[in-house]
Amino acid sequence: MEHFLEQVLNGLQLGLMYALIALGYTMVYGVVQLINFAHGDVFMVGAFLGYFGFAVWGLPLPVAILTAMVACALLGVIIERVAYRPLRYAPKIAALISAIGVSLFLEYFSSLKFVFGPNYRVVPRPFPEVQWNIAGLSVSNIQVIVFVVVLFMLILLQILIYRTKTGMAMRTVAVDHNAARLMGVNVDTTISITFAIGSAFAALGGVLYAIAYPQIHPFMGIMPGLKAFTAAVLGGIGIIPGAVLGALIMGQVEILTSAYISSQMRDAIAFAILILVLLVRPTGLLGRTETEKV
Amino acid sequence: MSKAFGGLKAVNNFSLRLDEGEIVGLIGPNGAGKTTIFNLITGLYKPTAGTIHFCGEDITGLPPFKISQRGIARTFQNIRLFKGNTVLDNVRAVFHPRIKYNFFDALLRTPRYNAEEARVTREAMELLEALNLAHRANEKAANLAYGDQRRLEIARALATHPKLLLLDEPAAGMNPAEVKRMVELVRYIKERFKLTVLLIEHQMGMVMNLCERLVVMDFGQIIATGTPLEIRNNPVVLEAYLGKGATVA
Amino acid sequence: MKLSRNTFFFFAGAAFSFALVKAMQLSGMLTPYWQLVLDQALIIVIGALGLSIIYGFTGQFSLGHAAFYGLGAYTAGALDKVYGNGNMLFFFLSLLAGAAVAGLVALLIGMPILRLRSDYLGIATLGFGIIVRVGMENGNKLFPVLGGATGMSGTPQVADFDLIFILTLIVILLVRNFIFSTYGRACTSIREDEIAADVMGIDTTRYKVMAFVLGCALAGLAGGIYAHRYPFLHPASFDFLKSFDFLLIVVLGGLGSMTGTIVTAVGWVFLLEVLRVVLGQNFIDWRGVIYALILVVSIIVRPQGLFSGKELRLLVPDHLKMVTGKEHTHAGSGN
Amino acid sequence: MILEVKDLEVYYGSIRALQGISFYVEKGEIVTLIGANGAGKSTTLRTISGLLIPRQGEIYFQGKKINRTPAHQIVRMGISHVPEGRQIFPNLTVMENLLMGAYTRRNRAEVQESLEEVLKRFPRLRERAKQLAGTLSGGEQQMLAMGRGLMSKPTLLILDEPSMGLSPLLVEEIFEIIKNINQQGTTVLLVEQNAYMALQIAHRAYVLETGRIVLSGTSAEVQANPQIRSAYLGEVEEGS
Amino acid sequence: GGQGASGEKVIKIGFIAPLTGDVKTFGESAQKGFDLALEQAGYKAGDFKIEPVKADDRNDATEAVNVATKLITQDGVKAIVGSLTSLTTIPISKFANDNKVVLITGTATSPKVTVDEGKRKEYIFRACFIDPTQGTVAAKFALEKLKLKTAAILYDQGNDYTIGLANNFKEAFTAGGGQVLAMEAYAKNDTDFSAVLTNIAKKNPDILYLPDYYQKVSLIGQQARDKGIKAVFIGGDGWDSSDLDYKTMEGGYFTNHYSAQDPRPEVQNWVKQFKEKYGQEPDAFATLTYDATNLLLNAIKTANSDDPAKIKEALQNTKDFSIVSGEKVSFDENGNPIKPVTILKIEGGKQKFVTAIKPN
Ligand SMILES: Nc1ncnc2c1ncn2[C@@H]1O[C@H](COP(=O)(O)OP(=O)(O)OP(=O)(O)O)[C@@H](O)[C@H]1O
Ligand SMILES: Nc1ncnc2c1ncn2[C@@H]1O[C@H](COP(=O)(O)OP(=O)(O)OP(=O)(O)O)[C@@H](O)[C@H]1O
Ligand SMILES: CC(C)C[C@H](N)C(=O)O
Ligand SMILES: [Mg+2]
Ligand SMILES: [Mg+2]
Repeated sequence: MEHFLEQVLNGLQLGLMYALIALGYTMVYGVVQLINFAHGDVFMVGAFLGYFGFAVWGLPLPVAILTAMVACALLGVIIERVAYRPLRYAPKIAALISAIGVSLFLEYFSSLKFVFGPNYRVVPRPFPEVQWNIAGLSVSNIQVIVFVVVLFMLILLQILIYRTKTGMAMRTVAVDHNAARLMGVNVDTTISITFAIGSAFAALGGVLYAIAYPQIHPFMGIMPGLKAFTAAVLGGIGIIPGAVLGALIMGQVEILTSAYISSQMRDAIAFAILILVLLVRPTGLLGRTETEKV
Repeated sequence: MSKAFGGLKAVNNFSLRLDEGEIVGLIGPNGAGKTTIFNLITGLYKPTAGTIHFCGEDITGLPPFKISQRGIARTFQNIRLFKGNTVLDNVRAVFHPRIKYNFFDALLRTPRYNAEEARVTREAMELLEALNLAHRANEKAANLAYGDQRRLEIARALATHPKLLLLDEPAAGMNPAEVKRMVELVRYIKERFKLTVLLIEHQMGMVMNLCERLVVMDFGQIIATGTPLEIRNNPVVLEAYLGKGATVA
Repeated sequence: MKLSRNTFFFFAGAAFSFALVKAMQLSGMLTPYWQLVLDQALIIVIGALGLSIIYGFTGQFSLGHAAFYGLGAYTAGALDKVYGNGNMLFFFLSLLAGAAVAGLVALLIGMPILRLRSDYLGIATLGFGIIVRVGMENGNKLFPVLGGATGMSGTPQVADFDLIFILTLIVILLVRNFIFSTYGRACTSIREDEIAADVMGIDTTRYKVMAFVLGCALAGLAGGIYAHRYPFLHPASFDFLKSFDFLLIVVLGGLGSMTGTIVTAVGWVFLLEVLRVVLGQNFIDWRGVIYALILVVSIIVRPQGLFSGKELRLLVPDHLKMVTGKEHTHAGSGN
Repeated sequence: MILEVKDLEVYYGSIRALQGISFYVEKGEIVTLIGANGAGKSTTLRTISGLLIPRQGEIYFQGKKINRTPAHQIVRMGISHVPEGRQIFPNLTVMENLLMGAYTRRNRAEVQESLEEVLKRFPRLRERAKQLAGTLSGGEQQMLAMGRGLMSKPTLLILDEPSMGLSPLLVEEIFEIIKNINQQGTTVLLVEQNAYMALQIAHRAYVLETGRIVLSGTSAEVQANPQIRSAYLGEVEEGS
Repeated sequence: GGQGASGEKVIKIGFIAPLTGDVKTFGESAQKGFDLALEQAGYKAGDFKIEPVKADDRNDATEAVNVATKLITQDGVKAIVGSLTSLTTIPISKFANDNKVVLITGTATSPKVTVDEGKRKEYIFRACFIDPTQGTVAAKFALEKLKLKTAAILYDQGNDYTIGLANNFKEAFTAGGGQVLAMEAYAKNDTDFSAVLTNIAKKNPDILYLPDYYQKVSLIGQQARDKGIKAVFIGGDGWDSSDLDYKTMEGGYFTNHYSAQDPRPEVQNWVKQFKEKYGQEPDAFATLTYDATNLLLNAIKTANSDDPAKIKEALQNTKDFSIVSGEKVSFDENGNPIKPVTILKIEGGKQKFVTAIKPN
């Protein structure tokens, strides 16, 4: 039983990691309805910048994280400006293709020798791992940190979106750019802010991920990015709490599958569950089932 | 027949009988449930209670395409054309259930395919001519002017060979002169294609001119039926729908 | 049956291209390497036409196309490896089996999931692709010939240019005939407005599934040929990144255009190889960067794709001349 | 003159939707643009509010040239555009929709005041304040759109087909409200298919045909024009 | 045979290695060995001038086949040195063999490199021992020298090298009286091993056998320690890299081909030459690739032909050829040389020579 709980804890950690990425993913989707495939790669850039910050340049960890977040926010804004804005009123699929292009660009550009280089790097622990024994369960300080960060981000995003003017602007931009303009909303700025926040979160996620799974390389964003997006879809894409819920479920499914069935099956079962959930709830667990009004 | 969305009873105990060859108007305030009636008849929504019979057959719960194949066609309140396709293909597409070649004829281009394609194209063009759209046959439907789009929707509906045609606010957003032309068009196609017509419209100019019988709904229920004249003087209808001024236009 | 004028020109064009390639082969201009690239381009054409039917013409967003390509490759490859030994009859039988397995799986998975819409469908198909990849990685536990996660080799390499060319030609003709028939029109009307199509008498579920099965069977066929032209099958060759490749070919070519799909598929395969050669060993690191930039720039320059909705006249049947130049745009496009 | 439009030309891609139109609106007026489907009425309004950029021509609002000013700044200058088809935000509550109308205003107290005014004018909206706007009926949505438009306390209110798709009863109500708003000092530029009603409340009118102004004058003059009577008003029916 | 500009005969030799990606240090080392061997031979073998053509496989199986295809069909190489890992070498060896191009790998240790489903790939050779030897030696060493009795094994299901080692280790370990408590596979891209490691931690084995490349074992090792696993880590030649996480792997043992600390004069001479050129000690992969290249050059010289069929014959008939990593070698019928296994320990952040074991 205790053993089982420990596995659940493992699943929680993985799920929280996914949540970290999924939150930014889902927020951007909610506002621009774009599957921003480059999100996972911004996450990778964040991980690298964080690593350089604390492991190479010797910055204190919080400063390193902050630097990575600011840099990635900027990166996100630039990506939107260069690769998505020209396609804003083109068919949706065009922006998606552009996102795939940006994703590949970030991966291969980072792989160049004078950028991050093509190689895997081992990330040294910026602080020692500490295990606490709580009621027979071992809980690590990393797990606690990730938990607190996700909770904080979740609350922050909810407040931002539902309690601030910027959030209201985001919600109107999500529905109709012209109607939002007619209210006096600067659509470009609002979208830039969305990308900045989403990308900064991705960077934060990247650094934490690199600390928890201490190895980074230019292609490290692909799978976690995909899983995180899947988690967001599972929970109901565009819905902030949905992303966290979906991510937690994904984490549990993967870990429990690895622990009790076979680790080779983890992806298969995770995605099988996604498909089953969608068949029952075509817009995800918390998604509004909108029958089209005819 | 009834239909509820969650707690909202959009249609409540609605009963209506249409005789062959009639033109009946369905009017009522916004949100009364008129469009919902169309959606129920065409199978887009399943009734919470009640049944729908067409030509003596129970069609309740059939999927939309089967209902269409039995002879009910409609237009939509918010135009729903196959926008990216040509005007001609908008019409030809709905010939589909009545095409007499099979999949392998299509893949192998048999003579049967050729003959049938030629027939469908010819018939579609005839329809477009009848609705004065033939000269735009190769245009993308999205490029048509609003009024042309409304007429194309009607042409497409006619191409399904319907016995009953449901028109949902065909004159919305038209000025009185355009409304008049629409009235004439509906009369013409009704005669030519031997249709029964059920019409939703807020433009009293159209309804009063065209319909032999009016059904007035409010809150999902029928509140009055009768000839245009009777309805115009019905105090309940005046109160709920037409307003005191009750001008035409 | 009488050949229509355009069909005639189509064959004339095909014969000319064939002769051209043959001449280049004989003169030695076409090294075995570029021959392989060309063959792979044709194989990709077949697979991409499959996705073109599914997404370009029917509007069903699939991010799992490579899985069906892989199913076809593994099925055909394994069958021929075990039973075939280079026998031509077995080659064709194994191709058919590959297409059939891909189509059958598409039928089983398509019936439930094609109810989903746009991005949700995309993610579900992507997920299915990953499930298939896991299946390939563990397939050797049931059938050791499949090689599992370490890959499989040993399929007789009997597909040569002549065969591949003829197969591609047949596929193009059949797809054309499908698109320009009432079935094709049913599909495009579903793409444009599913609800309207349904209300107008088209059995939308049936044709969505039909398009999906057909498209996936073509992917399976392409995979089967691939297995006979490329000596090594590996699950990683069929994962979702490969599905993206098919997607971007179909989109960059222009949705609803066979011409666009064909041209882009060939161009895309050659682009990647030309980059490899042009950059040489010293700049090979830039290949991915340049490729990504080309991708982003082309979609920004032509967001509607190369041939959006337009076809080369050769592909349009004579008696439908009046529909030439028709334009399709993708349903649900715009914001 | 509160608004002046000079030689406006607007294109959609290569389609010339407006072929050089000029008109003006005086402070305190109701001016209506009428014309057939596709004449370019909505295009004109979209250009004024900054959603479209004209290729040629000028627009002056209170003496300031605004033809290249972005839409979100034009709102701040005092123009409020209630678009065709309402375009309320279905995923926001009625109250949030109204507050969005005051997005550009900083003074909370004043916003609160406007909100009270709007809710007084549309009591139905007060009842529905917490409901998601997407679930309102057509008439309620139109009221919400107008209420939202008023929340920015505009000097000029632009209305695009406010009566479209509404029942006769509601149509009357809406026109009543427009008259009322105007009487309380807001200038109104109104586009309508329902030419009858529009001409009845407007001071002046312009008639648009395929991107050109073909007629202008006081409402009475326009209404009296025999061509207009047959082309836009249809033949008048008896028994009305 | 190609003709050089000056009219002398040219033979093109391919070199395939993971120069980037997850095991790039392997490729970088190997390239140094390859270059040095050619340089020392004056880019000549017999009457032939050697023209090298290099390619990077990123340690990706399909990419390896792509570049091999290009080398063989476009560049027309007659022989290939490479690749490094079994992961990539197995698929290209099949392809090279089918196309009758000689391939010799310095380091790919899986038996499947030279033998495919019981059939010898005649054109394929290697300069290293094979995994059954390596795995068995590791198991015996653990049982007999370290006196450890229980083990857990983690391996990559997509790599015949790690699969083979895992199985060989398990077989020998159980045969020798040890007990394998857990044996789990993972996929190449996995990064989270918490579930499996939690399970293993409960079983508390003496040994955690990690027969993968340095990146993966560093990652797994770290997470294993996080989960409180105290077992001794043991692995194979895949550990040999400057990029191994020495801190985490401290106290671990791994089997390897060679140690620069080996006092044999051939070795010390080689170490000196290598240091002179590159300013660092050669690791096993530089050495083995150097050896493989020399074996190939010798065969070309002996055959004095650029016909791969003749080169292959010459290679197979190599007798008592002296290479750095093993005294006088010859190939067995499967193209494998018979060589000793070295055992190294990670101690104080460095590799330390423990012993060399001759297989029987
Ligand atoms: N899919 C749906 N989901 C939820 N509510 C719905 C749905 N369709 C219709 N309704 C509700 O049912 C009621 C009746 O709607 P309906 O569209 O039938 O009205 P109508 O009479 O056609 O009005 P109008 O004249 O404005 O078109 C409305 O309150 C509407 O909001
Ligand atoms: N987004 C667009 N893209 C291309 N053409 C457009 C677009 N919007 C309008 N048009 C064209 O511009 C012309 C004017 O359209 P506009 O919407 O201004 O007409 P309108 O007078 O408002 O008509 P309605 O009464 O239908 O609202 C029409 O020919 C229309 O087809
Ligand atoms: C470079 C070496 C670590 C490769 C390893 N011996 C293998 O066969 O995969
Ligand atoms: Mg309605
Ligand atoms: Mg308009």
